[in-house]
Amino acid sequence: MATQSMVLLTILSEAVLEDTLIDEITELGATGYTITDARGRGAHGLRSGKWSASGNIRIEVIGDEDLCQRIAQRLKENYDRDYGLLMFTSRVDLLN
Amino acid sequence: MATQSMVLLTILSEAVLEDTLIDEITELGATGYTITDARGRGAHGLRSGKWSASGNIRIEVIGDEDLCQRIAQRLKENYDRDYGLLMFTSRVDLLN
Amino acid sequence: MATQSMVLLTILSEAVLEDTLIDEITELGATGYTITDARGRGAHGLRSGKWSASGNIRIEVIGDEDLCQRIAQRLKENYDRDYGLLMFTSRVDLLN
Amino acid sequence: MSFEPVVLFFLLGVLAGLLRSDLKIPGAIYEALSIYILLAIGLKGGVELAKYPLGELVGDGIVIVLVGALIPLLAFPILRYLGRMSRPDAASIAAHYGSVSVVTFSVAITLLGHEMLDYEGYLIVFLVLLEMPALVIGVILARYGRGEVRWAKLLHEVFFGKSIYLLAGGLVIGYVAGPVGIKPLDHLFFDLFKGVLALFLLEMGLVASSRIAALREYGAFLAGFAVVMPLISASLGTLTGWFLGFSVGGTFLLATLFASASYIAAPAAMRIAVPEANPALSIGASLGMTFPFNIFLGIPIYLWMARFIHASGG
Amino acid sequence: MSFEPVVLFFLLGVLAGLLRSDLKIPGAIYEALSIYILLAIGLKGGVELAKYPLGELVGDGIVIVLVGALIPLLAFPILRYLGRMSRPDAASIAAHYGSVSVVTFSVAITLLGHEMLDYEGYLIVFLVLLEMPALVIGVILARYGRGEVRWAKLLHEVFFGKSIYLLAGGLVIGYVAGPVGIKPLDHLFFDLFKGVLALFLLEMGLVASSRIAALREYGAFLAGFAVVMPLISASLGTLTGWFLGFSVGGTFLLATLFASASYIAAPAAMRIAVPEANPALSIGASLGMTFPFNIFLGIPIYLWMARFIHASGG
Amino acid sequence: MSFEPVVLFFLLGVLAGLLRSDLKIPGAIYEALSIYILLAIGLKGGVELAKYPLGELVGDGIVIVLVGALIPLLAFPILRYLGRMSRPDAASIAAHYGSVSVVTFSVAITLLGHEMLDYEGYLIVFLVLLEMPALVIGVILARYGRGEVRWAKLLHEVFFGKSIYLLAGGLVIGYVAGPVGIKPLDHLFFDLFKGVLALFLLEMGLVASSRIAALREYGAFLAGFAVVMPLISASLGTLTGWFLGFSVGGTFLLATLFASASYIAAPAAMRIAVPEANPALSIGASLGMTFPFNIFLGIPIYLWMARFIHASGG
Ligand SMILES: Nc1ncnc2c1ncn2[C@@H]1O[C@H](COP(=O)(O)O)[C@@H](O)[C@H]1O
Ligand SMILES: Nc1ncnc2c1ncn2[C@@H]1O[C@H](COP(=O)(O)O)[C@@H](O)[C@H]1O
Ligand SMILES: Nc1ncnc2c1ncn2[C@@H]1O[C@H](COP(=O)(O)O)[C@@H](O)[C@H]1O
Ligand code: NA
Ligand code: NA
Ligand code: NA
Repeated sequence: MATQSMVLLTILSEAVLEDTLIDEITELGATGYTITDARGRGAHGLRSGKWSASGNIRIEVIGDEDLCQRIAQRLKENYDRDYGLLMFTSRVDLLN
Repeated sequence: MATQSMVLLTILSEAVLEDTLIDEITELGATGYTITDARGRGAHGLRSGKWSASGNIRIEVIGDEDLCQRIAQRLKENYDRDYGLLMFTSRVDLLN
Repeated sequence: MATQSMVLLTILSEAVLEDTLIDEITELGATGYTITDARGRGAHGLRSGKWSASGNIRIEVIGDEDLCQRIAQRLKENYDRDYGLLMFTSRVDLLN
Repeated sequence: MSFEPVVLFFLLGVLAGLLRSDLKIPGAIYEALSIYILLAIGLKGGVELAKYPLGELVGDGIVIVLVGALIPLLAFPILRYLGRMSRPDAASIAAHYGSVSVVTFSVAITLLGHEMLDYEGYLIVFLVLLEMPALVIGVILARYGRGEVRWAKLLHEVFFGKSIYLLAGGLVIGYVAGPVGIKPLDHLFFDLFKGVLALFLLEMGLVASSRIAALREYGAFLAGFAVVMPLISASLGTLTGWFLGFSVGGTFLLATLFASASYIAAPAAMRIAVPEANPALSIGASLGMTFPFNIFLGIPIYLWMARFIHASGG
Repeated sequence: MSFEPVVLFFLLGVLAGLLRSDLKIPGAIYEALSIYILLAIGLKGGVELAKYPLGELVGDGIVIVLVGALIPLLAFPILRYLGRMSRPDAASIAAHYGSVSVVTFSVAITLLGHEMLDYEGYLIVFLVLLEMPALVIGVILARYGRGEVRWAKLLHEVFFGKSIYLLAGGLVIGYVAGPVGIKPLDHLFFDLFKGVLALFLLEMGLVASSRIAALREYGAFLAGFAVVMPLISASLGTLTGWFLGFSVGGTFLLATLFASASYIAAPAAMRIAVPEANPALSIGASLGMTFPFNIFLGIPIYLWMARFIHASGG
Repeated sequence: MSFEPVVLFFLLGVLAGLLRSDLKIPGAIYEALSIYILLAIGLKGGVELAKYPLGELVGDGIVIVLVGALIPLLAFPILRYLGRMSRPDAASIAAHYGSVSVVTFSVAITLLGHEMLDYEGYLIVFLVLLEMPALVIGVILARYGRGEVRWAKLLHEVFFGKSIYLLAGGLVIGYVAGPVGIKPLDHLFFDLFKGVLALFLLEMGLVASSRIAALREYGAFLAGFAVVMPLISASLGTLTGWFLGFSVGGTFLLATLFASASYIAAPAAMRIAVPEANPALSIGASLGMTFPFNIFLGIPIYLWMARFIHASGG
């Protein structure tokens, strides 16, 4: 089966930023994204998801190395200081 | 700690296919699977999850290379043309 | 962009253990974690998430090799026998 | 004018979507509201049905189902040949317009309460009975002469898909329990009905606002179809109701039933049975256009039609 | 016959599960329904309790709790020696049958309304009081002579687990606010109660249908136990109620309480305190078998028992 | 004493949090409850508003909004210079205290029902009108002289953020439909209001219990501010109400409005417009301290203040 090596960028951030982050990601050229609701704890404290404003989201973007770097760069500049944000990449093999 | 190298297959598809996909996966011999609810955008447009029929699911299956290939092959043949579907694999170390 | 190679530990277990597992993870020194609600099937049978007691959770912890090993070790000892539990790690590049 | 305040909630939802408000109704609530509405309508229908001798309804029922089955057969050639749509798309949209919308029907019943008009209560049964032939015809139209049909899956989806299942289940429970047995459930299922319908319309407005855009992409033909088709179907319904000797209220309800297009049961069934049809087209037309057209303009028109035929046809 | 229409919703749910309908009640709604039912029952109990001099109830209370504690002690040897089950499994199942089911109790109260029978309102308190000893006895039976017990965790789970917490919280609020203070909450918590119970039973049916399969795997013994044990417990309850001079309604309620098995509070507590017990067994028996048995057959039988003992024992 | 049983549900929630009960109200239910409360209050306000000639209210309205705008301007220097807080934090907290809390207001209205006191129904409009200036002033205070403001985003958030949007939408629908048109929705939106408020307070208690801890970290100053500031604002409100010739009920409501601090609309708007402010501070103060203070102590005090000024000022 033909596979294609791609980069998976995972973004953990605040639910209140959902629309904003999606706009950025789309503007930078992602062909798609997947979002799941999450909760958690990090340097910005507990985000319990108990009420609307306190939830996290988990965004996944599959793209090439360059796209993922550009997205991470942009989000880091604009949101890392003031918002809960964690981003990491890994290599995956796209199957379709 | 003894670890075992395995393949993690991640499947992103439409919520309406949940039962169908699980039947396929089980039939092909997966010993387990994990599902989370998701939303997103891809070639088949926005899947906002705003209402029941418009949600996505994210299925994870851990297995050997061969199992994951067979599952991906089958889903690609049967669902890739008509449904939103994205599949990718990565290597993971199983810890228990 | 400066990246840092880290380990991502993913834990799949029963929702009823959420508080207990978080206490263990925090005690062992994790600086953060992310939780999403899940459902699935494994050696302990179907966990449909249909009602409160039958759901799963998916916990992600990013840390160094050592931390992830210690967490996996502890959870394996305390919960693997009696509870649904699956743990695996993979390498990721932290971007911020 | 026949104005129903609950439809303002639909507008509120549409505006929220267009203005990009962060108002969201969680998926779980959407599910709960629709379960409630389906059960409540079913129970109401069952209680009404218990008032009539079942045998006497069979004749009327056959007529209504047969005329109803004309709708997808009429819609298909329009879509396929006038609209130059692909066969699966034309068939799937035809099935949506042959099916019915529980919420449109509920708004119509609410209006009858408002206008203090009686109606033949057992008409609720046709929410269940009209669904099935429309979906089956849609699949036959899509598949005729090409490839196998997943009949087992389709029929399972038609009968045990949650919409039909809850409606039919409510009908049976309402019928068995009767007005007295249902009484303690009245507070939840009947008194609150209109309020819950308002909330559901708010949600529908949110969803529809995102569908209007989808519709725009597919041009004027589909938008025109989504307005003209209900008028044709309603005319059929008005004539049928009048022919069967229904009251003004009953004639109006039957016209509304025929004119309404499904956006809950049909999309789920078509996605399984005719997956190569583009769901954005059918849902865009039925939810983005026909549904608002019906609740704002169609319903008053159909009421006028029913009154007109009874006044002149007498 | 003592037939209660709400139980039809349970059947509707079971059928949906068996027929693989895509009907699903979202987890969030399930949580909300159970929070509502626990609070509503608690509030009702508190209001009732306020009508009695607390002191006079202490004697009856001690008798009821002591007799109630016999149930798990009776169930354990049956399961362990007759059923040849492992010690943890036998102990965990015994705890489930010593505990009580709020929903079974609610169906019983609903039936009393139907039959226009009075009852001792403070009996609701035993929904809270019978839970604790049963769970503690279950843990002791599982651990006796082997390994340490996570007492702190268990007791925390027993008292602050959401079921007991909401029931007890409702009791206190109902008691403090009294009938007048609670009045503005009546619309939500009392008028809608039966309707919400119907929805909850629909959900229970869905869940139970998946549990029946689990039960099948473990053979006839457990299924038999799940029917016979409630009859034994109900007999104990009938005798106790009669001995304490309760009304027919009160005797019946006590029998139902004893006969019911927990499937919300006990599973959560046992999963923490006796994790090596297989939850499929205890939930399969209590929810897949005893719960439907109770609401369809048990409850009419227990009512007959209460009437019989009052008629003959007079 | 002016005691309202619904506040006991808040206590029940706080205790559940402090005792680490596993009681959780799912996020979807929290969203649904707040959508309900915002719509219900808006509808009620709209129906009330329809009773008054709009023109005559403009004068009063301007006075109230102007005095209301003083609150953040007063709070800011206290926080910045007395409390030595950073400029963004001081500005964000000031905006929260200039804004209002729908739930606090609802508890106050509930109490007026309890005490059978009339009030100027159109005051509900100020739930909408006081929000906007407070948030805008907050942003100006944060940004004055430094960096650009995301005005477009802020204003969008203020007007189309779901709280204001639903309140304002409800107002318009209530106004257009009038008391008669709204009647069929009364069962859901008015009869159940207090019960739903009780459930919402339970949830608020759960959330607040986790916020109290956050507050503790930031020391006594903020805790003191969270108690003293509402008293100052309430005094302003009492004087304003009395000056405008309001009834005792109306004066009390205005005082409560001024004294309440936002924890739904303001946090969302400030997170977007002044992201460098620490949300734990503002939410900790407004939800962890001011909200419970208001519903337990503040509201009785403000009622006493309104009665006192009317008795002595006559
Ligand atoms: N070490 C970690 N492992 C997994 N998830 C994390 C970790 N640190 C932070 N997160 C997630 O990222 C979100 C934002 O992180 P932070 O900016 O550190 O508050 C948190 O709420 C968590 O959901
Ligand atoms: N580039 C991408 N990155 C992440 N998720 C994607 C991407 N493309 C598609 N998806 C997900 O896969 C689903 C189906 O994709 P598609 O078949 O392209 O519509 C979408 O709804 C998304 O949830
Ligand atoms: N092969 C697998 N692939 C993906 N998820 C799995 C797999 N096996 C188990 N799981 C998940 O881990 C949970 C606990 O597994 P177990 O202890 O095997 O019952 C299950 O409920 C699934 O969510
Ligand atoms: Na139709
Ligand atoms: Na029992
Ligand atoms: Na204020």
